[in-house]
Amino acid sequence: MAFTALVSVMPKPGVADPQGQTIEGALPVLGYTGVHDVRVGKRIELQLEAANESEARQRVVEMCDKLLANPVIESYEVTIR
Amino acid sequence: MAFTALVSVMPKPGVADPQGQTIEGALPVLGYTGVHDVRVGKRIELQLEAANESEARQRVVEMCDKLLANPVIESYEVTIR
Amino acid sequence: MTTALSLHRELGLTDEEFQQIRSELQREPTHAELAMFSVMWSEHCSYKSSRLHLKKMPSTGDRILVGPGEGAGIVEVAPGVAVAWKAESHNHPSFVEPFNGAATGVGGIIRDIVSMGARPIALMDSLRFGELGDAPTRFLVDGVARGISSYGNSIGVPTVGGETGFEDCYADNPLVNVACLGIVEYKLMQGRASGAGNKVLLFGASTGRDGIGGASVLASAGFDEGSDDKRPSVQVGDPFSGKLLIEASLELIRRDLLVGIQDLGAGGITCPASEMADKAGSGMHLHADHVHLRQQAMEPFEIMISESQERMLAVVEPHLVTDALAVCAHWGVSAEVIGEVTATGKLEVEMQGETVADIPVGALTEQAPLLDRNRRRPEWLDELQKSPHGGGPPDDLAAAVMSVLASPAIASKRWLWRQYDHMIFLGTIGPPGGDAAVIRLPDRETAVAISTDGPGRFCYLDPYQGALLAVAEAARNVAAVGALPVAITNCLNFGNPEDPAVMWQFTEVVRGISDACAAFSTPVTGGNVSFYNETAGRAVFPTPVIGMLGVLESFHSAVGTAFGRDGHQIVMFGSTDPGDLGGSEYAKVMFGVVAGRPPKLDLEGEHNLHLLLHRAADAGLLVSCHDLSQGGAAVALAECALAGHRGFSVDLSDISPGGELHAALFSESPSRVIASCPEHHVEDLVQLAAEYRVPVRVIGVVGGGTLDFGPFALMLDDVERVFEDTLPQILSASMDR
Amino acid sequence: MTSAGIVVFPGSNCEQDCRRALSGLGASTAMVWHTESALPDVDVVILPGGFAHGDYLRAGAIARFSPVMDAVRKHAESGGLVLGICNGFQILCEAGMLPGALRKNAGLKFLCEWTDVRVENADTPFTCRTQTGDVLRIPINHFDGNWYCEPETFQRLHDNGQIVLRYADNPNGSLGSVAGLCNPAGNVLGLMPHPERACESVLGSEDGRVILRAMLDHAQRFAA
Ligand SMILES: Nc1ncnc2c1ncn2[C@@H]1O[C@H](COP(=O)(O)OP(=O)(O)O)[C@@H](O)[C@H]1O
Ligand SMILES: [Mg+2]
Repeated sequence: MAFTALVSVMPKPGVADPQGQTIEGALPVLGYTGVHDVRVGKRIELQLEAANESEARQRVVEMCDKLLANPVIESYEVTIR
Repeated sequence: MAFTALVSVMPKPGVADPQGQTIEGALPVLGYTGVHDVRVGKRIELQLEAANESEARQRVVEMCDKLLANPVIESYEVTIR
Repeated sequence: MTTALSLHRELGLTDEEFQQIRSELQREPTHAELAMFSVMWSEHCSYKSSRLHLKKMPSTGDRILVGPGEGAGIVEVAPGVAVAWKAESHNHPSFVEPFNGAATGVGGIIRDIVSMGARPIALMDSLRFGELGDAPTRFLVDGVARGISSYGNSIGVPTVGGETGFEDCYADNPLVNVACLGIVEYKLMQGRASGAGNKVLLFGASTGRDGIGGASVLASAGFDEGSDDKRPSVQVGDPFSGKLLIEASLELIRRDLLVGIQDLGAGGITCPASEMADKAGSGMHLHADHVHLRQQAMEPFEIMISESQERMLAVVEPHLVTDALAVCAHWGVSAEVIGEVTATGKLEVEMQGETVADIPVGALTEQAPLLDRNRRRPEWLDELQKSPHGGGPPDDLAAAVMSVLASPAIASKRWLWRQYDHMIFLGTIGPPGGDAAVIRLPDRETAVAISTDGPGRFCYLDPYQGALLAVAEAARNVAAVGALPVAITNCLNFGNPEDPAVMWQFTEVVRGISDACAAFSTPVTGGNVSFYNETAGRAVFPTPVIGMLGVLESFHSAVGTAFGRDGHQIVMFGSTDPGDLGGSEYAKVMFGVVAGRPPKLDLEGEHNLHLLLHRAADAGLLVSCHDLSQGGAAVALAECALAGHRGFSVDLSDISPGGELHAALFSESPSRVIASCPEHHVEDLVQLAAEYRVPVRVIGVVGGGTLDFGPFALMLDDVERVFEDTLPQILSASMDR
Repeated sequence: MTSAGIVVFPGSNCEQDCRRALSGLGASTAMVWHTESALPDVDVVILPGGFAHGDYLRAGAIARFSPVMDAVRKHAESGGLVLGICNGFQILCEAGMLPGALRKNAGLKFLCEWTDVRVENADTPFTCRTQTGDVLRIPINHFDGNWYCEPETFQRLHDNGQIVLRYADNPNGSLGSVAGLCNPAGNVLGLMPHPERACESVLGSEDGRVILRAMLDHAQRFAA
């Protein structure tokens, strides 16, 4: 079966996020106040073949552990469709 | 009220995505076959104050148009929690 | 489905051109044929408005191995050592999408160099933006800088210098010109498709709908508007594929596997296919369906004109195809044989066994329209030239020097060049910050010096005179580091050629470049023309960017701008005309005036200065040397002091006879440099100057913590703060998307 | 003569500069393509700077899976010297051969400029020709040099003397101003500055030779 996997990889809490900070700093300049805790990460979408959803999820989780995320600084979340 | 906004910014369909292609090329080497259409974009999470959900959404959409996404090559999706 | 008649208009072809196509073919063109004609006959590919005039530029010389007309010009810089040197513009794409526009501009010029069999070893970027007051302009600057940085750094070619200017006229038409230097590694290649029966190899990135004509082209192909996937998309730079493409191409050349090679740029596959066949007097038969595609259901016309990046077309003898494919495979570069060379003199394209194009090669190349457009000197120019240059005395000289140093055009460009890898290859003897970049050739004593200059204001006030000054400044920058100027490349940025005034500016500039290059014996090795740089009827200043190439027999004799030791004598070569304030930075910064006439230039005197400096550097007489340009003596002296972290005291009171001190400080008279040396070298320098009939005088001495101009003095630290902090402060506001 | 194997990944771009610098110091060099599963007979291994696989996804994320990396790991485990410069450092971190990870520079800008780096531990094969506290002038050239690790890990690295080089003036936000660090055994060093770019006075500094020379000398003794 064909599945779509949506992976979001975000900087771990506590790990400084310069991109997020830069955006947070720029928003007020553009007139957007009251915005905080901006975090910037990656969004990865892919198609894969698998026998069933749980197998699909398991393979994508493996890919994240091995390649898509760096456990020292990033955490990830997988959604299968 | 306080809301959490989840924004995913992806390259528009048809726009070349060298990063996605390179990852797709690497996966088989790691033993992951049958994976295709890998696309890499950005995931942005932020907290904001707004009177209600629809106002929150509207403001985040504006931020995307102005700052978070590059309308020429990227499309975005906003989820409000 | 639109009819063929309106289709040609949507493709940007005139009715006359459409008739000409019909008679070339003796029938109605197919959709694919029309698309192929539209790109090959476009201004960008055919140079239809400029060809006639460019022919007049001097382009031959003992050192010129390959002149204009190939991927890049080739210059012999030492016996048996040849370099490729070429500039390209990517103005419009960079305005639409600064990051990718600039990045793909770098990729494009690099492939031009590689197509000659040369390894790219240095880049220079010449940039023009609107005034930095506007947020959109700051966003552009940031995006362009990141684009050049991300592509050039990743592909591993140092960006060693450039220039950056700010004028209102560029606000909606930024100029992004990039020049690339390469060294011929194994053998000189040329784009030739010789030998009927030889195979045509397309290698590099896959082909998508990148940068195809415009939405109308696709609409006309009967697409359903809704589907995003069908819209033409911006070209995205892929330095990683670009790097692999360089290595694969150079290895194919080193192993002698190619008959000919040409890069794919504007015009997609159609351009190299027709040009290589044309130059070899052969033909080509291509299978559009053998092209490796990135997107589904692409039409034949899209495949033929797609401008997807990072691709090359090569001609290979049949028995070498396997080896060639193996080389590409080693580098992870995909490659397909998409056709073969024929003797038909035609470019035939088939798709699924059906012929979609069958065009006499010449019809796409030589037969392309050649226009002698109307030109007329604009009425407003007399007014402008008659009006005063506006460079009157300031209330406060010290404050005036500070204001000019704080002008973004003058202030340090470190903010830009620290984002560029300018050190890789261990050849950058003269890094960014000096007059010209000095590049030691890999594992050799020989070095080359390169500089890009394009004084748009002067060309606006007087296109011919401005062009002379552009070539003169570029040559002087190269001579100031001790090199002998030998050849130029150029990028001519203008408005709409259909406007007689613009066309007049263009021909005047070409005349000026020709005269200056003849006088300096620096032939034109090639270049690029960018027209239609205008928005809402407002054109940019005529901006010819000159890329000068100079030669140093030994990198050891290279001279920098930094004052070296306290007590060294400061010498000024050349004479100062207090009237040379028209179009000066001083007049613009202090009084907001750009009017009058640009400085006068004595070609022979300028040339003599170059020869003198080359001799002096060779003889090791100079500790530092810096040419005078924007901002005049005040800025040049300040830059020498900042570079050397030591002050000076000078007396400029008598350098400009009959002039006031502000004129001596800010006049932009050409043919001048400021040098420093130990006392015991002064006599030799004076003798050399006499030999070359160049005016010379000692104007002061190096030392101390102040810039002492006599009547007033500035603290070195204050000057440094202004000079270094201006751009970072203004641009820190720019945002990363 | 000491021999150095320079590993070349697709997208590496400092391998020739490393070759020039090392031959300048009298070493013999061999380029090793990333698909090789074994190293030639070399005394030291260099992972040069560049953009392996375009630095796509993360710098070094894909390169660490190249077949040659197993051989590099074995070389290190058997006590051989491994030097990772810039992208090489990033690859060593991704491969887990060195602790921590390299994030985007704090200023979100690529930085190519001269830096002063202070030697924190002169007792490694790479720094044994310096004194602790010596300051070396070596240029950086990266977008991802902002090194990070968990606080407790940092303490451990500090106590083990694995923090070998620190910036005098932190250019990129790196935790503890770390510019270079080594494994517990001290035979694997990763650093962001480019010593090969600082081996000639005409280029601005010769301080890079101090590190490369020490590495070659030590390898020779080790071999003998
Ligand atoms: N866009 C740029 N990229 C790289 N270096 C630049 C750029 N703009 C200016 N520079 C560098 O800043 C220095 C000063 O530039 P410029 O004032 O144009 O020099 P000059 O007046 O001698 O032509 C030069 O060394 C030049 O290479
Ligand atoms: Mg100059």
